[in-house]
Amino acid sequence: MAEQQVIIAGFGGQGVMSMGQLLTYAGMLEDKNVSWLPSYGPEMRGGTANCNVIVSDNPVGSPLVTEATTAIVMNLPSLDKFEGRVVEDGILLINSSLIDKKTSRTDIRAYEIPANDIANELGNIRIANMVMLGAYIELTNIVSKESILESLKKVLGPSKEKLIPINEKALERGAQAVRQ
Amino acid sequence: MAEQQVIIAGFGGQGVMSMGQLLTYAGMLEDKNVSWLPSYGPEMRGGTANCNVIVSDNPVGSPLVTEATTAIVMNLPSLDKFEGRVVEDGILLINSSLIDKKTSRTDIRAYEIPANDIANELGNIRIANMVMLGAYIELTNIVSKESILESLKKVLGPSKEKLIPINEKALERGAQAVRQ
Amino acid sequence: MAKVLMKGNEAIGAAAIKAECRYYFGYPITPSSELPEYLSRELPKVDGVFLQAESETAAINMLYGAAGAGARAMTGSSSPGISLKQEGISYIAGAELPCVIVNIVRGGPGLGSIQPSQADYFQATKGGGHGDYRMVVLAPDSIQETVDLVIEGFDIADQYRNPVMILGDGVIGQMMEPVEFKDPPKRDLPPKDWATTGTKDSNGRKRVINSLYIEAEACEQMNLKLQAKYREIQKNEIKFETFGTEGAEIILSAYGITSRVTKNAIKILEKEGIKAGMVRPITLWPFPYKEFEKAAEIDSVKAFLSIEMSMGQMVEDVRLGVNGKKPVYFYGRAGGVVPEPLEIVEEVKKILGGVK
Amino acid sequence: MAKVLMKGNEAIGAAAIKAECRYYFGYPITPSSELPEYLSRELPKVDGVFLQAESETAAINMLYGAAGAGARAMTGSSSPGISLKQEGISYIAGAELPCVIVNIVRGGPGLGSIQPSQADYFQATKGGGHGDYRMVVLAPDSIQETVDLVIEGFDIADQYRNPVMILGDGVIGQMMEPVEFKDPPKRDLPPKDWATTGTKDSNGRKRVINSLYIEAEACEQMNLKLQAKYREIQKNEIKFETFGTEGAEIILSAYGITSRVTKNAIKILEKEGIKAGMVRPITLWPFPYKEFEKAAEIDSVKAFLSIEMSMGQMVEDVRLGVNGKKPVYFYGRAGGVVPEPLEIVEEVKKILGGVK
Amino acid sequence: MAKVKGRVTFNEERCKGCELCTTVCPVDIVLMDTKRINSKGYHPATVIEMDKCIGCANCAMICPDMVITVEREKI
Amino acid sequence: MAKVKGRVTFNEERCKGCELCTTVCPVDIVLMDTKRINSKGYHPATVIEMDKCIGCANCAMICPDMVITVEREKI
Amino acid sequence: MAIVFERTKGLTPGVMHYCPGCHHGIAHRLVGEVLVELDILDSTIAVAPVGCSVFAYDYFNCDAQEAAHGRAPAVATGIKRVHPDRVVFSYQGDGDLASIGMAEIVHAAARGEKITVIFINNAIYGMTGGQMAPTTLVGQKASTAPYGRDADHCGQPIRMCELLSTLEGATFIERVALFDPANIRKAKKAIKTAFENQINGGGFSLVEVLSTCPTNWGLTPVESMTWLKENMVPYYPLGNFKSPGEVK
Amino acid sequence: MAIVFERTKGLTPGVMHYCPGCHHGIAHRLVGEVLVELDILDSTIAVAPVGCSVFAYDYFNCDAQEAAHGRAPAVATGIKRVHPDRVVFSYQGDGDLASIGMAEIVHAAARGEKITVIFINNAIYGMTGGQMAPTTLVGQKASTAPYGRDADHCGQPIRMCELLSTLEGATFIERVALFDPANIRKAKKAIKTAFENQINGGGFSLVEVLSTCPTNWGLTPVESMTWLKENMVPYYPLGNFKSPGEVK
Ligand SMILES: Cc1ncc(C[n+]2csc(CCOP(=O)(O)OP(=O)(O)O)c2C)c(N)n1
Ligand SMILES: Cc1ncc(C[n+]2csc(CCOP(=O)(O)OP(=O)(O)O)c2C)c(N)n1
Ligand code: SF4
Ligand code: SF4
Ligand code: SF4
Ligand code: SF4
Ligand code: SF4
Ligand code: SF4
Ligand SMILES: [Mg+2]
Ligand SMILES: [Mg+2]
Repeated sequence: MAEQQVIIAGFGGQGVMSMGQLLTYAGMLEDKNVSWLPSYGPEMRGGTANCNVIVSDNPVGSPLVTEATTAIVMNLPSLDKFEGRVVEDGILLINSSLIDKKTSRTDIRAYEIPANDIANELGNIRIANMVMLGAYIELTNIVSKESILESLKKVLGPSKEKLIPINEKALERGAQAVRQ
Repeated sequence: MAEQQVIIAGFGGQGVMSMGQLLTYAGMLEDKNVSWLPSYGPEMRGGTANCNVIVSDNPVGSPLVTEATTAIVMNLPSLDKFEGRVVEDGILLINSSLIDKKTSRTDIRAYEIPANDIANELGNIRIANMVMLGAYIELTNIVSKESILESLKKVLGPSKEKLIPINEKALERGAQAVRQ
Repeated sequence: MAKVLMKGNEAIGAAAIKAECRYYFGYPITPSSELPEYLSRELPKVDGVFLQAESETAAINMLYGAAGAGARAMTGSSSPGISLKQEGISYIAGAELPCVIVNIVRGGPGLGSIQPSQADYFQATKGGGHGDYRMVVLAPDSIQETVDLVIEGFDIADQYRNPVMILGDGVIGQMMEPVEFKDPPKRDLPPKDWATTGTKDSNGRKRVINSLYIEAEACEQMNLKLQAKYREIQKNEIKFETFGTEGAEIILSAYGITSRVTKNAIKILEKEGIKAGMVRPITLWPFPYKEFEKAAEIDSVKAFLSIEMSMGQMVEDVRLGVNGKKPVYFYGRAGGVVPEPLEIVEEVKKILGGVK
Repeated sequence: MAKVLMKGNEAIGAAAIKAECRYYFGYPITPSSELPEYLSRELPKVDGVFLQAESETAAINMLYGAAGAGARAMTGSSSPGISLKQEGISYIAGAELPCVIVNIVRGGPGLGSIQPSQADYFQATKGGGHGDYRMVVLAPDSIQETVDLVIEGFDIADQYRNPVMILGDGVIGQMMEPVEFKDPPKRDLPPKDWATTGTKDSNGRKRVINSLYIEAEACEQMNLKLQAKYREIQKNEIKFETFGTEGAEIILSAYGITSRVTKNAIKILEKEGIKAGMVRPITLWPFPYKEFEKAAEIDSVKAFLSIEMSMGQMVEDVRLGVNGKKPVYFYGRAGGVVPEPLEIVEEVKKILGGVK
Repeated sequence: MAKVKGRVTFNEERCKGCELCTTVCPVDIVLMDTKRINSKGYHPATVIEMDKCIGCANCAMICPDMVITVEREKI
Repeated sequence: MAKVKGRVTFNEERCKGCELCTTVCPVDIVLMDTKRINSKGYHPATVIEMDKCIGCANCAMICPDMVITVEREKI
Repeated sequence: MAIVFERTKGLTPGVMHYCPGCHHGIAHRLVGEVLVELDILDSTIAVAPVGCSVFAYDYFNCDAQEAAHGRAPAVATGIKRVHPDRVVFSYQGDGDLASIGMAEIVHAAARGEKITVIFINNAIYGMTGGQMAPTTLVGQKASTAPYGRDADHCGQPIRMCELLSTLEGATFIERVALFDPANIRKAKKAIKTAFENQINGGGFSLVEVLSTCPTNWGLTPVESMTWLKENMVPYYPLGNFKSPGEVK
Repeated sequence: MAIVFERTKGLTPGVMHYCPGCHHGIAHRLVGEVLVELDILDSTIAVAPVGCSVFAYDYFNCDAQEAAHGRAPAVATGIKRVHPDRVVFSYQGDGDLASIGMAEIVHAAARGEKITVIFINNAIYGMTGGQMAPTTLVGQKASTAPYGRDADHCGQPIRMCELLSTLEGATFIERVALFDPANIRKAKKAIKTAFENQINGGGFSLVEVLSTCPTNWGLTPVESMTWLKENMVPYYPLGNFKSPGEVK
């Protein structure tokens, strides 16, 4: 009876919304119950953005995530805002390329992933989100890497199919980063 | 415990509204309870107009007159529309200059007054309404002629005070017409 | 001041002037047009401003501006025009601007008829605009009461920084009755130290009139503040008229002009040996729920009947007040038809026959 | 058709197209703008017309024209924009034009916040416009239900010649969930033999779309006809979801997204050994009063709690349904704040502590 | 100059006595019949010297109530 | 031609890195400091060869965020 | 003898409710005649305003919709978008079109909405009893301008043809008057062109008809004609402001 | 050295929320500077619109009211009528002023309302995410015109200065742009005149400021400047349309 309640947060341009959508889409492809809920409004303009994702074997109750099984934070304000929302024993994924602070929580499983650095290494700063997503599915197994890639194909469309390999690599590097 | 519930009706230009207002005003001057309610709306344009007046020793309940103690009708459509509204033993005043029909009611007191002819005789067709009003107060004594004239002074204003005598004459001729 | 004979619409205008209202923004519409017409004549004489707005929408927003600038100001219209003001009313309530809004209701929905109606009760009392807000809704049944309530209405508006609606109908707007212009009960009114008059007047402290709270939590705070104020108003400002409830077999409820028709009906019923009491709400919001609760507890009372010039609106509030203790019935006429006393008498007999 | 993942606002657009709606007139406003954006992309592909109106007022009147011309047509907005449509909605109801109006509610009053809210309940269900009219108000709690109700909503509109409102909120508009586009239950829809399409189509018989009845009596007849139709709708179209009422200590009522938060709360309560049942109105008008009446008669039930993202609106209808048989409580958040399950759990405990 | 002969007919019950038609007749033959009153209470317009009518239709053209029918023939 | 000497100061925390100021300097000395980032995450604008500045205030005039103060003296 | 003028089939047979001498009657007739002459009566949908001509839906012998006050251009837009092959026109007063309905008429024109608008400018609110309109002349008395319109207080009257002519989408704009047969004939021609423009797929067309309101002007119908000619025409110059053929 | 340019006291000290390079910031500053230079900061009441500049009530360092979308001219009218001795201005976007608020701006101008209007035309709805405005250019893409604005479908953009100049009550009307310092200086001069006109008891004044919206245009701030100059200016000619001194 797996259920993941995820908060994904970061700056406007870091792809947190699409990260959440890919996860949701993948869940749907695996016939799970899913929902995706964005923050919206003026804080999005140049400021921070976040979304709530639920992937569950049961019908989704409220799409709002108030107690996250996982939080993925891409920048410092997001860490500050959301670390408190993670449930005991929940997961906190920190983009350590941009956040040099540690979490103050000791009752959760926190991972620091230098997502921007890894993305830079792979040659495309815009896939830092995929690095984080790779780490996330590695830890939770809530959806498979294949489903994420399948979703990505749907989202990118045939014209951009050439971007799939680099995204796959990003997922793998993210998984690696938390695989010990 | 006198109470008069009056319907006054006629063509747009026959002064039925002001006739009702004068009566109401006079009632107020005599410290009675009064109300005046006009019909309003598109039927007034070139069509017919009517108003409801209540003059009473008691507080006025509904200002709508559905059962009239008196109806004053200045033209044929008004006779047709309102003769049925007069209570048993009530009064119906018919402007016989313009209405050559008789009332079909036998249980009421009907009077035919050639108001336009009398007004014409007096040299001002516009005071036919005062003729009718004179007849009305003569029959009911609900207010005095003096109060009507006093009201008229208020309505006309000082500049038109010279019109008082002819109006007074009209009231008297109306009274005469029903005094037998 | 001696009694004068005035048309309802004009009396509203005169009462506003008496209450020191100096600004009117409005758009003509039957059966309320004598109000702007009167004020276009009279306001200039007291150095006030009458401005015919290009629309009801513009008028309500002019009112917002003027009220926010600290003035006593008013607008008025009739049903379709009031519908057009709903966004503005919500803004006025949200920004807590004191002002008076007159609705001389006519038959609806749509273009409907221009005859008297009470079918805007829900709109006035539950909020025709968006969001949780309330207007104080005053529903007079005579020209004298209209005048009294308009004058007091401006004070109520200022005391609570809240819009006040005068809810009349075609009869109230059009009829003439004698009126006296009396001073309202004295109230301690707070200074308008929030009004935008230029920082000259506030030692450079900037004042802002606003209802935007971009953070949900801030917006909630604004709402909680409003609700606290509304509770205060409910505590202090409920007005009603009750009579003949003790020993009554049935309680009739009606407001505005319908209550006068109902009073005639009660007299007829009395003659026929049926004792009917009455609760007449004068403030439709805050609604006198307690008064109905009390009446519902009277043993002799078998039923309630709400009489309206609508298809059944206030009856819901009557039900909420009676709260299941006694059956609540409804009798209404629509589209501009005013009920006649005998119809009510018949209805009462039918009901009492039924519940007996 | 396979499931697709869609944002609520876009799903509404897709559902409208699926329902053969080909005309959309609207003005953008957060949080509903993805609806016009989607339809500006998609309607041209099916030879439909998307037209951005100059205002919400214009949009609702374009909708009137298009619906009166026989088309399936829609408009949408959010709270302040819906307030601006009130006159038009009253006209549409009065002229009996079938169409769908979407309100993705945000925090009010005034400019308020753009966050999700349910504070337009009164406006939607009791009539924000003037006169006695009703819209069918459908309040989905998921994107799938949104899509289903939009598609059925067009049929309901056509069946009764009545406007239908989809009442969502910021969450419904913005969230993504998987949806399937299914055919609605089959209905026998009357021909639109009243639509103005030129007398060419009607053997020269002139057709008129109108809500003006200058004589009060005629206007009343129109109202009686509407009321008869409304009774028919009340008989046929009430939708709700009930569960766990048997043996429940308390009945929670909530609609739309709040009902999902409430379901989470019910699960938590269950774990804590408190049995809470639920009545979720899906049609807010016609309201499922009977369902509340029934629940109120269950012995185990000690109280009702209405949970809303407002300061207390639907709770009045709950009270009317419960009709004094059990106490009815209210818990709400305002201005764009969505309640959390634990708040509801706490509130339930407080109430049960109190009534025990 | 070819002569024309006209004839006008008034649907008197429609006439509202506005007198507009009396101001536009080039031969000045349209006037109000102050002796008669139609059922709406108006003095109807009429033509007395019909033979002067040239069928120009000016009267009909200005009548807001479509009271007047005009006929014409060349003679 | 009387020479003028100018000096510009940037309130860097306000800068949003829009680069508008870099397009209007007559002596072309305003550029973005791609090495640094302010707390909002923007590369701030800066001037390197301040002595070339003529204090024309073009940069300040076009700056939407009131980042720039300009001083000038005749020399 | 041949009938050279008779009651148009473009209007229904009943007597209209307008006051004696009111120009609404003339304007209605011209529109009705044009609909018949262009043979479009059975493919036309009229939109009636709120104003004295509120019953226009009954008078024009074609399909019709009654619009909310001022919103006729929006309603007409809705109809025309659904039935682009039909002829759609609105008939509006000056309060309806130039006051409350200003946004709708400007935007219909700006969009180049393919509709025809007959705009009756009688410098007053007729229906509601003679209140000031945006077109009321300076100094003219109205029930809400009892001391005469004061330009300093509420500005000078709006000239709609001039205003709308600034919009590219407005392709035929003309101002006419009905104070004598020659002008009535010109008015009819303009109305005809306005409909032809729509039929030919041209953009927005509008004919402003300077009209009398004897009742609220407090003048006889005949006096009203003179007042219109002497007071309105100088402020509202007659003529064509835009024609389909014109180079932009 | 003397300070020749510094932060105006006409604005509050905080950082504004506008996107990088957005012209709202420049326009705000110019207004703030003018209020200070004319020494009217403490006697001025601003009216903020709904649009990206919705928080203008916080930014202008004077009293302010937030108006409903499009209704700023009506709100300003209400204020000015109560305080004729105060300076009242509205600051409005093109969606606010030229779409939903068309009736209010036209009528404020027609009444000759003694207010000043700063009109920010950025050819788009900024705040709500790039929907089409009545001022969006033909062919320009917007989120509700995904295939580019089609003139046949929704007409050509409205030129507000030209439209408002047909009204007698509008006494100062000018269109300016902010794409280079020279134009910014001209813009400031126009804004100053617009306020002076109000102070001198003139009628309605409006300055249309052609502005960029880099975020919704999908261009960098610098590219936006060029786009504005090359695309907007040709359609919206800069210059004065009406001046107080002009003979009518
Ligand atoms: C929303 C709304 N506001 C006001 C009215 C009242 N009203 C009806 S017609 C009218 C003015 C009519 O004037 P105009 O458009 O000039 O037409 P006319 O009667 O002069 O032909 C007004 C204000 C209304 N019906 N609806
Ligand atoms: C009645 C109403 N309708 C719609 C909206 C949503 N809305 C807010 S701002 C805006 C458009 C803003 O565009 P513009 O006026 O051009 O200002 P900009 O953001 O471009 O500066 C809209 C449609 C609203 N708040 N209220
Ligand atoms: S048709 Fe011509 S000539 Fe004959 S009566 Fe009429 S106006 Fe006179
Ligand atoms: S113009 Fe027509 S209505 Fe007027 S008087 Fe002549 S015939 Fe009669
Ligand atoms: S003041 Fe002039 S010269 Fe100096 S940096 Fe700025 S733009 Fe360049
Ligand atoms: S113009 Fe201002 S905000 Fe933009 S880069 Fe230059 S200093 Fe920074
Ligand atoms: S009131 Fe005026 S516009 Fe209306 S019908 Fe009478 S004359 Fe014509
Ligand atoms: S969205 Fe456009 S107009 Fe709004 S702040 Fe950003 S750049 Fe400026
Ligand atoms: Mg008019
Ligand atoms: Mg804009």
